[in-house]
Amino acid sequence: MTLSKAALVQAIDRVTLAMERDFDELNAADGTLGDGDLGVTLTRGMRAITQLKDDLPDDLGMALMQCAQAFTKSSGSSYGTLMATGLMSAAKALKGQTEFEVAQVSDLVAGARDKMQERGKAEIGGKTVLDSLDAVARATSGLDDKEAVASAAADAVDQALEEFRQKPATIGRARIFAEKSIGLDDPGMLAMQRIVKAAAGR
Amino acid sequence: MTLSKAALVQAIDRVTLAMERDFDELNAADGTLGDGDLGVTLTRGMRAITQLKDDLPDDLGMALMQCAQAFTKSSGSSYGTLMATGLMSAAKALKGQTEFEVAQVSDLVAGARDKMQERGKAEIGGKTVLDSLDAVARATSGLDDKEAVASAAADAVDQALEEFRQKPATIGRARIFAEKSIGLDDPGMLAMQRIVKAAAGR
Amino acid sequence: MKKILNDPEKYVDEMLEGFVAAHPEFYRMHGDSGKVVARAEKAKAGKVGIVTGGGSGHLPVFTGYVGEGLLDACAIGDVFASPSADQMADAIRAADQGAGVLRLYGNYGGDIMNFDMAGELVEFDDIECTTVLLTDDVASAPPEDHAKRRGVAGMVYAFKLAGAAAEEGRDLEGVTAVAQKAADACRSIGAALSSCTVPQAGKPTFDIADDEMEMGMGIHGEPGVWRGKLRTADEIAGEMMDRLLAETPLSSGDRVSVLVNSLGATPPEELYILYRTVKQRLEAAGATIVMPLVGRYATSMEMSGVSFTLCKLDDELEALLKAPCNCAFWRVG
Amino acid sequence: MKKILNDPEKYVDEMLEGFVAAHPEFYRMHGDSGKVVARAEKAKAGKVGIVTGGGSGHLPVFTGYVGEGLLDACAIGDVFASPSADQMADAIRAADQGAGVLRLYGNYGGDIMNFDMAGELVEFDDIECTTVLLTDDVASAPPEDHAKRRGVAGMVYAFKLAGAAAEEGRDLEGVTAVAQKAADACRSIGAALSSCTVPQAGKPTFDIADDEMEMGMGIHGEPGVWRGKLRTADEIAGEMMDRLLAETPLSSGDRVSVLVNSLGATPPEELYILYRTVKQRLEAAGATIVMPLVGRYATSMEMSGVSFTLCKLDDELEALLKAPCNCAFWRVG
Ligand SMILES: Nc1ncnc2c1ncn2[C@@H]1O[C@H](COP(=O)(O)OP(=O)(O)O)[C@@H](O)[C@H]1O
Ligand SMILES: Nc1ncnc2c1ncn2[C@@H]1O[C@H](COP(=O)(O)OP(=O)(O)O)[C@@H](O)[C@H]1O
Ligand SMILES: [Mg+2]
Ligand SMILES: [Mg+2]
Ligand SMILES: [Mg+2]
Ligand SMILES: [Mg+2]
Repeated sequence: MTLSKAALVQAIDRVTLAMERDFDELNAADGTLGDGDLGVTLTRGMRAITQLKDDLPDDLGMALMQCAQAFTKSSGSSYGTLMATGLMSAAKALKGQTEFEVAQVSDLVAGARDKMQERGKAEIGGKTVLDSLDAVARATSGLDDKEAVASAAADAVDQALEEFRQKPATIGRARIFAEKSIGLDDPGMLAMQRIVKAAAGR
Repeated sequence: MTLSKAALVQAIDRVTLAMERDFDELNAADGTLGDGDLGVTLTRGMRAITQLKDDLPDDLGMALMQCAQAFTKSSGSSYGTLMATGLMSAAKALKGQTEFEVAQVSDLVAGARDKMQERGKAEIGGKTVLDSLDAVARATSGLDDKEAVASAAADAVDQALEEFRQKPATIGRARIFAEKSIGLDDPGMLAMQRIVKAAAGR
Repeated sequence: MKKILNDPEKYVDEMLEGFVAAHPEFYRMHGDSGKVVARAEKAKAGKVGIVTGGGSGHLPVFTGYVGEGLLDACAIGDVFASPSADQMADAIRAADQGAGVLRLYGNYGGDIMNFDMAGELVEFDDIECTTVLLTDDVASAPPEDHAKRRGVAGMVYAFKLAGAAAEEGRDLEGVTAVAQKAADACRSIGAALSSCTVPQAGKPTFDIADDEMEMGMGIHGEPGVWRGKLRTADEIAGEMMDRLLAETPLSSGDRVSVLVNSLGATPPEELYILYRTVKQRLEAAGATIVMPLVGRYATSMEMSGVSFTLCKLDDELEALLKAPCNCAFWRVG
Repeated sequence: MKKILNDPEKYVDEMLEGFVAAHPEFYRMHGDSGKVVARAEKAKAGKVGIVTGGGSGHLPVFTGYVGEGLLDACAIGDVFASPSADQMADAIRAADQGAGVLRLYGNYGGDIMNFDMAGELVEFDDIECTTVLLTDDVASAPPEDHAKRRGVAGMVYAFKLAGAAAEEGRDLEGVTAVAQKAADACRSIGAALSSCTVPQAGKPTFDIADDEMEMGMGIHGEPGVWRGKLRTADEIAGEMMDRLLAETPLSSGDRVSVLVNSLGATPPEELYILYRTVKQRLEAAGATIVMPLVGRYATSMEMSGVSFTLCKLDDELEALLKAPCNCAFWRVG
């Protein structure tokens, strides 16, 4: 089963809408222990990508590279930089391809997770967006069907949130309030839940 | 009928209490078209006088002069300066006396009014504290009985407020809002109503 | 009350104590009233003295502008209240170097009465005094009644220009003439978005809704010309410039300085957004902007809002504006 | 939202446009990203460059401190958001005079990731880069985790001290060592009384009751160590000094500079009231106060609150602190 640029553009539309919808919620989640800009970061980033979407090249690698750059230019917050890093990793993997195998999803997500880890120097298990991606990579491994991948990814981000809620933050602004963060969702994981579910059409 | 320092001290107590009571009201009245400090001016001034009151000399002129200086030191707002000027005028008139005739009240008030007019360069009829004093001076003229003077003065400040309410302000900060000031009491006249009535035990 | 203080009654005394302690190279207390601030080092003998005075709550106005090329001394009252005549007389004495003293201050009743009394007091010391009043707030009376207008941020220019003239060695008449020329050259207008709180009153001087603003408001919260919904920066700056340019017509070749001033809480970020329109309007009129000032020069504690002041310059005023000055808040040259 | 602006999306661009227009003698835009500010006149060839970067909304931090004896260039992001790696790389190129560039900024995740990326980008230009991070906020992690701490107003001292070392002609290693020494010498703590509003978020970052304060709050509204009823100025200053002195023990003969900084809306009047206690505590410890700074040096737009920074000095740092510097917001010498 393969997907092409059309599927990417549709996913962009769904994620953009979801970020507009969750703007206040993500700002508020980030504001509890951070600086309250996560909704701003994500709506700006997705708006910038939306502006490009009609002119994206068919080469999926080049298309994702342009998306990554749009994110970089629109926001320099931690999350924006990490998103750009992850997109760039996927872009490199898909360079020269106009289609990609659904079975590649797990590897693409795992690759993004690794590059983002290198950039941000956080540990897996530290209650960050990395853990959501890690859960998605593991849950989708070995799956080749579009709907199966979508469902597995959506469940994985939900479960990751559940699993980490009671753990303390170890990275980002919230690390300073490790105690207070127990019982609160990590805003970046929350955002990734919304992104993955919107991309998966869930 | 004569009065001495004891009467002055009692009047100080009553006026001080009245100013504490009317603190917010006078600030608010002044805040409508001015800077909102009239209650502050008057409580500060009366507190300063209260601190002196047990040590006031029997010479009424010297006693009033100390009261005037207390007002000057405690506040430099327009009203504080005018009050000090009026008190100084009365002080000069009573210098060397330990008692004063109730029949003198009208002249003392008129004298204060004139000195305050000289200092502030406002016209009688301009909707200021001068008009309240002018009304008191006229209403108490020829009266020799303590209660009669007190009643006439109290009525006069009430009537002055009524009479001037619909006129425009011509002086002080409120002059700039002559139109808006129509229908509003001049804060300085309002304050003088409270002062005179408290002094008169009304 | 979102203020950091101890006893409201001691607000000004404690403020002044910290003020002179923080900047001993610039300021010292003069006399024993605790309300008169003078230059740390007296100006040279024979220099005309310049004093000002008024209520506290406007830093850097008034005390902040005591310094070389600016003021010699200042009497400072309670928040928004005039200092007493005695204190003003003390300030005049501190400023006197034998060449007379200019009283340069804003058109407020309490200050006038007290500076007049102070002048009567120092007559005994044989100090010659002159007076120039600032009446720069265009929102506070129509042009034909300009003598009734309030003095606001224009005094920053008046202090600077008269201060430079005095430092240059001009005599009392000359310094007074410059001060009057400066006062005549300045027009200001303010707009407020929120009130400040007088510490002793304990609550905001006026209420204003979260989405409202008031155009033409005074520096103590005196009402302005309209109150309505908060507009955009470009609209606000446009209207303020309209009102100033109506009274200071500019044409090609004119030189003008402009002060874009925060009333306190409004951050410099917003002043710079406004300055774009200010500059564009002045340049569209053909004028050259000389030494624009953008910052907090005359405030109302934590009020949010802005004022603009235009100061039209000729050769003399331009040279005086560019002359050196130095205090803890402003340095030129 | 009590803010004067046009489109929240254009807040930073319009702010920077007004900023360079108001102070052309100090600042110019570099490159075409519209987010890099450099000195109007390049420093002399061979001088080590110093760049910083971070989110907007802290004026005079960051752009304001570009100037002689301070920074060479600065990349500035959206409000409270890091600039991009590209912009930071541009700033590094603007700062480079052939002697390498020090990246000197606060310990925030976004800034670190982007400055690291920027460093990778300028490797192609053969620009040697070093990094020093400010971690001065004692409220943001215990002493044993000091590397996790946020950078706040201490960067003002770091900019000044490293800037003076670079202006003196020291090499990259020397300037970096001074910057690290300055960062190690600084400890800060803040207390907030009200939130600011990020223009694009449109509402205050946090809610706090009218009679409440928060001790230890960060410069972006990050939570502090306790929230409670508003205390008196003496109590607030006392607790802040306790927390700072616990980490910077002072004894007789020590020299220290102190920054009493407004987070924005808090007026200088209140800073001076606080400074009394600061001075008394430092002098009680036997220390000599060198060049105290009282004012708005590192802000969060219209937030009300204050921060204190202690910077312990030795002969080298004292001389560098007193060396000349000049920008639109701060001048020494
Ligand atoms: N170094 C890091 N590594 C991985 N994830 C990180 C890192 N730093 C932040 N995050 C993620 O980003 C989220 C915060 O993003 P954002 O609000 O953009 O940060 P900031 O405003 O502090 O730059 C966190 O909840 C976390 O999931
Ligand atoms: N020049 C004047 N002559 C007479 N009365 C005056 C004058 N100026 C002010 N007043 C009176 O004082 C009142 C205002 O006093 P106050 O609040 O102390 O003024 P400010 O705060 O403006 O100094 C006015 O309501 C008016 O009655
Ligand atoms: Mg954030
Ligand atoms: Mg008043
Ligand atoms: Mg007043
Ligand atoms: Mg951020």
